[in-house]
Amino acid sequence: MEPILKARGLSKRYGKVTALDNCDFDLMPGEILAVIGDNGAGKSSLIKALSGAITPDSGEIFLDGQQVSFNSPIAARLAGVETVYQTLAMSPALSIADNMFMGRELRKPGIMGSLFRQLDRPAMERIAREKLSELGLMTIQNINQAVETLSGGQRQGVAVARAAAFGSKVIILDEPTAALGVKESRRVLDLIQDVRARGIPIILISHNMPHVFEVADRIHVHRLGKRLCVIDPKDYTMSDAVAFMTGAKAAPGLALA
Amino acid sequence: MEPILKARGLSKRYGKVTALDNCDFDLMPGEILAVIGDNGAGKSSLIKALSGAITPDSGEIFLDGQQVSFNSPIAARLAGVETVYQTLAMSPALSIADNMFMGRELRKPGIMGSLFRQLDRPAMERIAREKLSELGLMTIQNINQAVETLSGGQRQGVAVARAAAFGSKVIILDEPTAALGVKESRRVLDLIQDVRARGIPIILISHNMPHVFEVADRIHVHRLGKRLCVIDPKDYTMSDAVAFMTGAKAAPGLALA
Amino acid sequence: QEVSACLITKTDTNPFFVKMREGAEAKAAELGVSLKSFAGKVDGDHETQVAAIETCIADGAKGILITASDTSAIVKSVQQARDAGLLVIALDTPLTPGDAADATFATDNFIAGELIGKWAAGTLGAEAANAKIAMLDLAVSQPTVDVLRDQGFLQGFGIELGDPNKWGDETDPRIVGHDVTAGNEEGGRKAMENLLAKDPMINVVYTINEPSAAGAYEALKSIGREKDVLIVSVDGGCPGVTNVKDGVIGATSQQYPLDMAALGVEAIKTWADNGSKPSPTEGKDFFDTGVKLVTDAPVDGVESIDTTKGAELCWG
Amino acid sequence: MSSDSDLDAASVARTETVATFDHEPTGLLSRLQHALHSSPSLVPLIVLVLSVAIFGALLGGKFFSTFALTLILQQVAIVGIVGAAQSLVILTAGIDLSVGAIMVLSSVVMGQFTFRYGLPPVASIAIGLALGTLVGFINGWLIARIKLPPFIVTLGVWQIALAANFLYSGNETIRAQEIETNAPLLQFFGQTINIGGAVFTYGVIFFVLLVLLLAYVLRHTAWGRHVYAVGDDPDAAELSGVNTRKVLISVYMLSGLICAFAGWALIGRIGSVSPTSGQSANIESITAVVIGGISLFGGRGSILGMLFGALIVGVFSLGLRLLGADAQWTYLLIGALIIAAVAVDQWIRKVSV
Amino acid sequence: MSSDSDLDAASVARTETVATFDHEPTGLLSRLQHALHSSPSLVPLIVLVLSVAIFGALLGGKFFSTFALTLILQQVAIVGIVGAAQSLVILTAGIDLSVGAIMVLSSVVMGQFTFRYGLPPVASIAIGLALGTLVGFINGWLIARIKLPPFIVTLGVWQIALAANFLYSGNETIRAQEIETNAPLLQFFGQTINIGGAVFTYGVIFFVLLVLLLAYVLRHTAWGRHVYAVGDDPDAAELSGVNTRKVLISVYMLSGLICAFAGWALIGRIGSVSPTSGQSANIESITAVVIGGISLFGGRGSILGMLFGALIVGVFSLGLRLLGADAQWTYLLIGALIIAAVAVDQWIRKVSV
Ligand SMILES: Nc1ncnc2c1ncn2[C@@H]1O[C@H](COP(=O)(O)OP(=O)(O)OP(=O)(O)O)[C@@H](O)[C@H]1O
Ligand SMILES: Nc1ncnc2c1ncn2[C@@H]1O[C@H](COP(=O)(O)OP(=O)(O)OP(=O)(O)O)[C@@H](O)[C@H]1O
Ligand SMILES: [Mg+2]
Ligand SMILES: [Mg+2]
Repeated sequence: MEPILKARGLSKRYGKVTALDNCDFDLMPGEILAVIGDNGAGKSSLIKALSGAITPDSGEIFLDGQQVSFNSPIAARLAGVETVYQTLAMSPALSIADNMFMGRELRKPGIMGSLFRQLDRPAMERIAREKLSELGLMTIQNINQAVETLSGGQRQGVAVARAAAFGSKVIILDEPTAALGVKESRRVLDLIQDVRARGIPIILISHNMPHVFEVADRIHVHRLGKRLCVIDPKDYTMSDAVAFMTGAKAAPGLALA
Repeated sequence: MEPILKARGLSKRYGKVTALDNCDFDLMPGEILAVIGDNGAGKSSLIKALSGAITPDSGEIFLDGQQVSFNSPIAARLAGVETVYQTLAMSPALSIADNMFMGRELRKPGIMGSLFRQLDRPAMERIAREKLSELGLMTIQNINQAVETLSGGQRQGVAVARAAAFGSKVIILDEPTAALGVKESRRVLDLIQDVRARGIPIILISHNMPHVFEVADRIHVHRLGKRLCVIDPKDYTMSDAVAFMTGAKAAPGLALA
Repeated sequence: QEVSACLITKTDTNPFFVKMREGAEAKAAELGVSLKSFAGKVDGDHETQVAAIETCIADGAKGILITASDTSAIVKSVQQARDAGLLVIALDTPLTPGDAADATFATDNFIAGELIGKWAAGTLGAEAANAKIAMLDLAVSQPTVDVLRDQGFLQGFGIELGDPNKWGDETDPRIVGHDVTAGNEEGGRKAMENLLAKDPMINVVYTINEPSAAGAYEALKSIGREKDVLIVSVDGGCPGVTNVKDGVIGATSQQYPLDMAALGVEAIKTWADNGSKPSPTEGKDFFDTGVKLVTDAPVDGVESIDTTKGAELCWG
Repeated sequence: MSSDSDLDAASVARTETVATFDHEPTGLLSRLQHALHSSPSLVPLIVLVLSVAIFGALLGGKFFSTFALTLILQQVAIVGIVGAAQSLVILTAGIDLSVGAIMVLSSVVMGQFTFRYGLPPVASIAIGLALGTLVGFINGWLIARIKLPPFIVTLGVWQIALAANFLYSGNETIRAQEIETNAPLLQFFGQTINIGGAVFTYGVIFFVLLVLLLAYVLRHTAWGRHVYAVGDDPDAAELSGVNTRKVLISVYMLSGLICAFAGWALIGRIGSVSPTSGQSANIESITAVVIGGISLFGGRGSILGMLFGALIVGVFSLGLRLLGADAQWTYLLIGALIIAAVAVDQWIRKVSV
Repeated sequence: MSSDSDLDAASVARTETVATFDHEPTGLLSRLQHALHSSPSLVPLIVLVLSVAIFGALLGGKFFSTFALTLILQQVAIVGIVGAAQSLVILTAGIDLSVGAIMVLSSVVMGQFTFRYGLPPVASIAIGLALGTLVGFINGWLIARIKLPPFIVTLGVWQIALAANFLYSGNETIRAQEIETNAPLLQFFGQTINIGGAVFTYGVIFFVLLVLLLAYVLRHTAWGRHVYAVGDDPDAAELSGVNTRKVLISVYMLSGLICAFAGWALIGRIGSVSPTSGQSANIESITAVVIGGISLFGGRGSILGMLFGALIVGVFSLGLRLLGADAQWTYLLIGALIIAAVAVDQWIRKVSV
């Protein structure tokens, strides 16, 4: 089977720091691929390169077998790759609904929408509220609240809801549950599995090994800016995975790659 | 025994949102108190009020039995209360060492320090490196790197190291392991226990129940802006705690309070 | 060896100084003098003028023609230039003290104001005692020309002056008010509107220059009072003279910047050739290039020329 | 804070809160504070009404005359049009120091192309408008593509455009009488209509319509929301799918175009074409924007606030003048007013801190 | 990015990297880019050297004379002193539009107190310096305590101080001769010393020493680090224990004091005390700061860069004047220079993006 998203030889340097060092990557159709690695291993840099948020110094990216070069997150989104960044990427002063529909606003039907280009606020608010309810973010008191007034976890919930609502080819989640409560984390994991059931593959970056081992089909272990190995969670224990990623144990041959 | 840090009737409103609703709080000497609660329950608001970062609309705070009213984080720090905020509170363009010693810089000995007020950079850099090594943040390549060039987890490590190095009466940690890797989280938990061993009590906000149940002496369950109950982790299971904080199960009478 | 000279004006955005520069350039080309021009950024920008003087010294110029934005502020730098062996000639306004420069070719701005003041008083006749006067000045910083013209006008009109070194301290009830125009149309219109709101029956308008007069006229026109108000001004630029002809402005005092500049360049050339300095007009401590009142409605006792003559002599 | 125009007040009220544990604040002052807080452009409106009332009480009929009141509108129209351009730019967390220069350069081009080259006025006006848009495009391109700070880019372009204006025009004024006879279209915005005794120039009407149109666009179209998002946090906007570059370039182009319109309106106001006009348009437009409550850090505020801000300055200038304050005192008091207006605004915003 | 003065280059080199997986970048251009990146004030220095070389080549001895070169220093000294004040403020992410007004108001007070009230010059100077500090304190208080935006506060204070200056001075100039005979101390900074043929005024020496002192303070004291932290992220600085208010107020007070010194130096430079001086000091000081590579968003840049920035403007102004360029062409070129300088700076910073 051909990977739906594939990268070869990605490199990215920041001044003296090498964030990506000739890194390869493969995401198979319909799978949940977890990416794990030490802090600073270059996981966020990898998914930024895949989603067009940074331009790698060298290397190639293929979507559905076609070589692509996303020069902006918009390009990636138009191609169906939706990302929740670690920094969440929301406009603090704008409302939750505005943020969820940023860049793909709905217009009113009829002349108000086509000629006067008026936004369909009621529709956007309704959909936004639905999506948040799916994630169980009921503690949000007002859909027109500015995002800056939300708690850290509430913000993360909104970002995840946005990606899940709009991703069509690939969804990338960079530590989606880091700031979430137990219940909310649970919902996000359920949501991830729902999305997979819809046939959309997911890249999940997380430091939470139980979560990773619960949902991932395969685990990409990242170390010192490159892919160390890819393992099947059924073949290894959590401690093995941690040992590989910290270098305490030698990695298995590039199994499953 | 008298609580070392005590609060009575704290309230804080943001426009229409009530973040703290007549909330009480007690921290006993030498204990690790975990604060758990849903996203948006008001945990961050509570510790911000305790550490002087926000001024509550009403309510009283007592440190060592003395009523205090911290009007700034500096006042709290001078009184020995050290905090790692969820937002980390670091100056992105400044170096790691500069950030660790922000507000309590070391001066050169002798006339260069007293008259010319020159900073003792070598000493500050040495200490900063030591503290980071204690936490095992060896992936940091350069102590003079600007904080903005660190990965999310590295930043969090620096913030925790800072608090642990300087806290003398109370240390408050708001989700200190949220962005940390498995290994780094482990170190932070060890560090928390080291600090307690030094006799300094700790307030730990976390969504990670295994972590909470591993280190906490008592657990403060926060719900809808106030303390719902305080439980002993030995008496209840993780699922009980989650059930209390989400309201799925009625809370026990204010046991242990 | 080639003779080089500098011209330093207050600004290079005011048409008056632009024409002065053109006059100097024409004369310099004729005499084979190489001329460099400098200007301040705004009226009152002494630092740039000082820097310009220093540049001329560094450049090895033989002489400097300068219209000082403050007659006393830059005397020290002028002295520095003279010490370095340059001939310094003040144009348009004398320095304070007058002998700070080697020579001065100037209009007497006070007299320029006085002429239009007398003309306005003469035109009104007995009504002058009940006049309602709007004073449209240049800037709140009150540069020297601004004060001289304003005070000259009031004196000529027969109003008792307060401190002659500043405007705005007169108590005569005939003055409705002072406002500032920045010397352009926009400012002229706004200042006029403000004063009209204060007293819509204004019938005499003094303006610092012709562009502000044109702006004031627009304000009057918008309420249909342009015919019953006397506007007087100073400068004598060609658009200004045309405006006198068209009845926009009643009378204006015409100056001769081209003459000043040409005379200045000649003086520097002469001095470079044989070391002789120009001498001042009889009875004054400067060489007066003269000022003439331009109007098509002459008044007895005030000497004037008509707009045809004025158009011949106008400077731009 | 989610609201950015007083149109918001309505939509906020419309939505049901999902879960809530509210107590209404008590005390009249804090109630007022909350009301004001929910619609930011209400503040300058109240300041405006108050200042009109105060000057009216002090000055009586002199101030409350149709003449004086419509005069204020005429006096602020130019600054207000430029302020609309400035508002757009400041909402993106930028600043446009070149507004005045673009305005005067465009008006000079409109005049000179008509009189120097004999083009029909309508063509000259089109060229002037195109030039303003072009200069705006250059600003936008340097800011969005080369990623230079707006302050610097527009500082540089300001100096360049102003110098070009003087060099090109040769400091020559085109007289009102000449324009009136040969190209009255240039003075179009100076024409007046009489609505129930009050006299409005087309310039004033254009100004008010422009602000209303922009308020609609900013509030109710995707482009408008993107302007706010870019001003709020450009990285986040980019990552969440806004084409920040396109938004920025379009904002600066629109700003340039509006300034060129201001240049046209300027000819209507002063009658003539004069290259020395418009030198204080920068500071005055920024003052209007700021008194109107738009944040200089971008992303917050409403363009209607700018309208009120411009009017407040107009009311104070004329009111003080009528009270007999001399020019220097007026200057001083406007300085104090700026600080006071923002201090009040700050007090209101405190609610959310 | 951690570095903020070229003193950094050394300290960076000193520390061992803990763990590293580096490859040195190849290619001459990118090597250069890296070198420049590690010490930001190198860029304006290189631009300065290049522009001196170019004008030297074009003008020869006229430009390369001790007279011309020391002249540049004299011509930039005032703007440079004000620029030092401006740098401090801009490092805190503020802006001070009142610098020029404080400067001229202080110089007027020094002059008038001596001549109008007959105080000994040293007392008048002390009062002038105290006044500058006081105005700075008012700025700082409004910004730090009432939390008003610096742009607005200093815009308002600028107008107030300038109007007060005109009102108080009665537009009266105190002549150089009078000062020279009765209060030569006022002209102190105009005195010259001759060092190996080159003539320096005390004003120039003060300027250079001031910049060096501030560079030391910013780099090597806790207060200096706090200035950067406040400019970088005020909330973070506050939470991590910096008394942001105190830092801000002290920065604005120091800025006011330095501007008052600039006012004293101004008397030395033009000889007289004139209330109309200094009207372009705002824009010029900001230009120097920006060409010197200090970020307008605060927290980044070095005050030494401002020194070079001021000199670059000085070299261009004098060079273009000596080449006989029309003043408007000079403005046009300085406008282009501002944009070009920042574009180069941006290219260098790209390394870290
Ligand atoms: N903008 C930048 N400038 C300089 N260095 C950077 C930048 N962004 C990332 N880095 C460096 O690149 C390396 C990889 O960072 P990255 O954020 O990809 O790590 P990560 O694996 O996502 O870590 P974490 O789990 O902590 O989020 C780190 O050493 C970091 O310091
Ligand atoms: N500055 C603010 N302005 C308005 N509302 C705020 C502000 N800060 C917090 N809130 C609101 O107060 C409530 C409590 O927020 P807080 O950050 O204390 O929650 P939390 O328990 O820390 O949540 P999390 O676990 O997600 O961090 C939330 O509903 C949030 O929207
Ligand atoms: Mg990461
Ligand atoms: Mg929180």
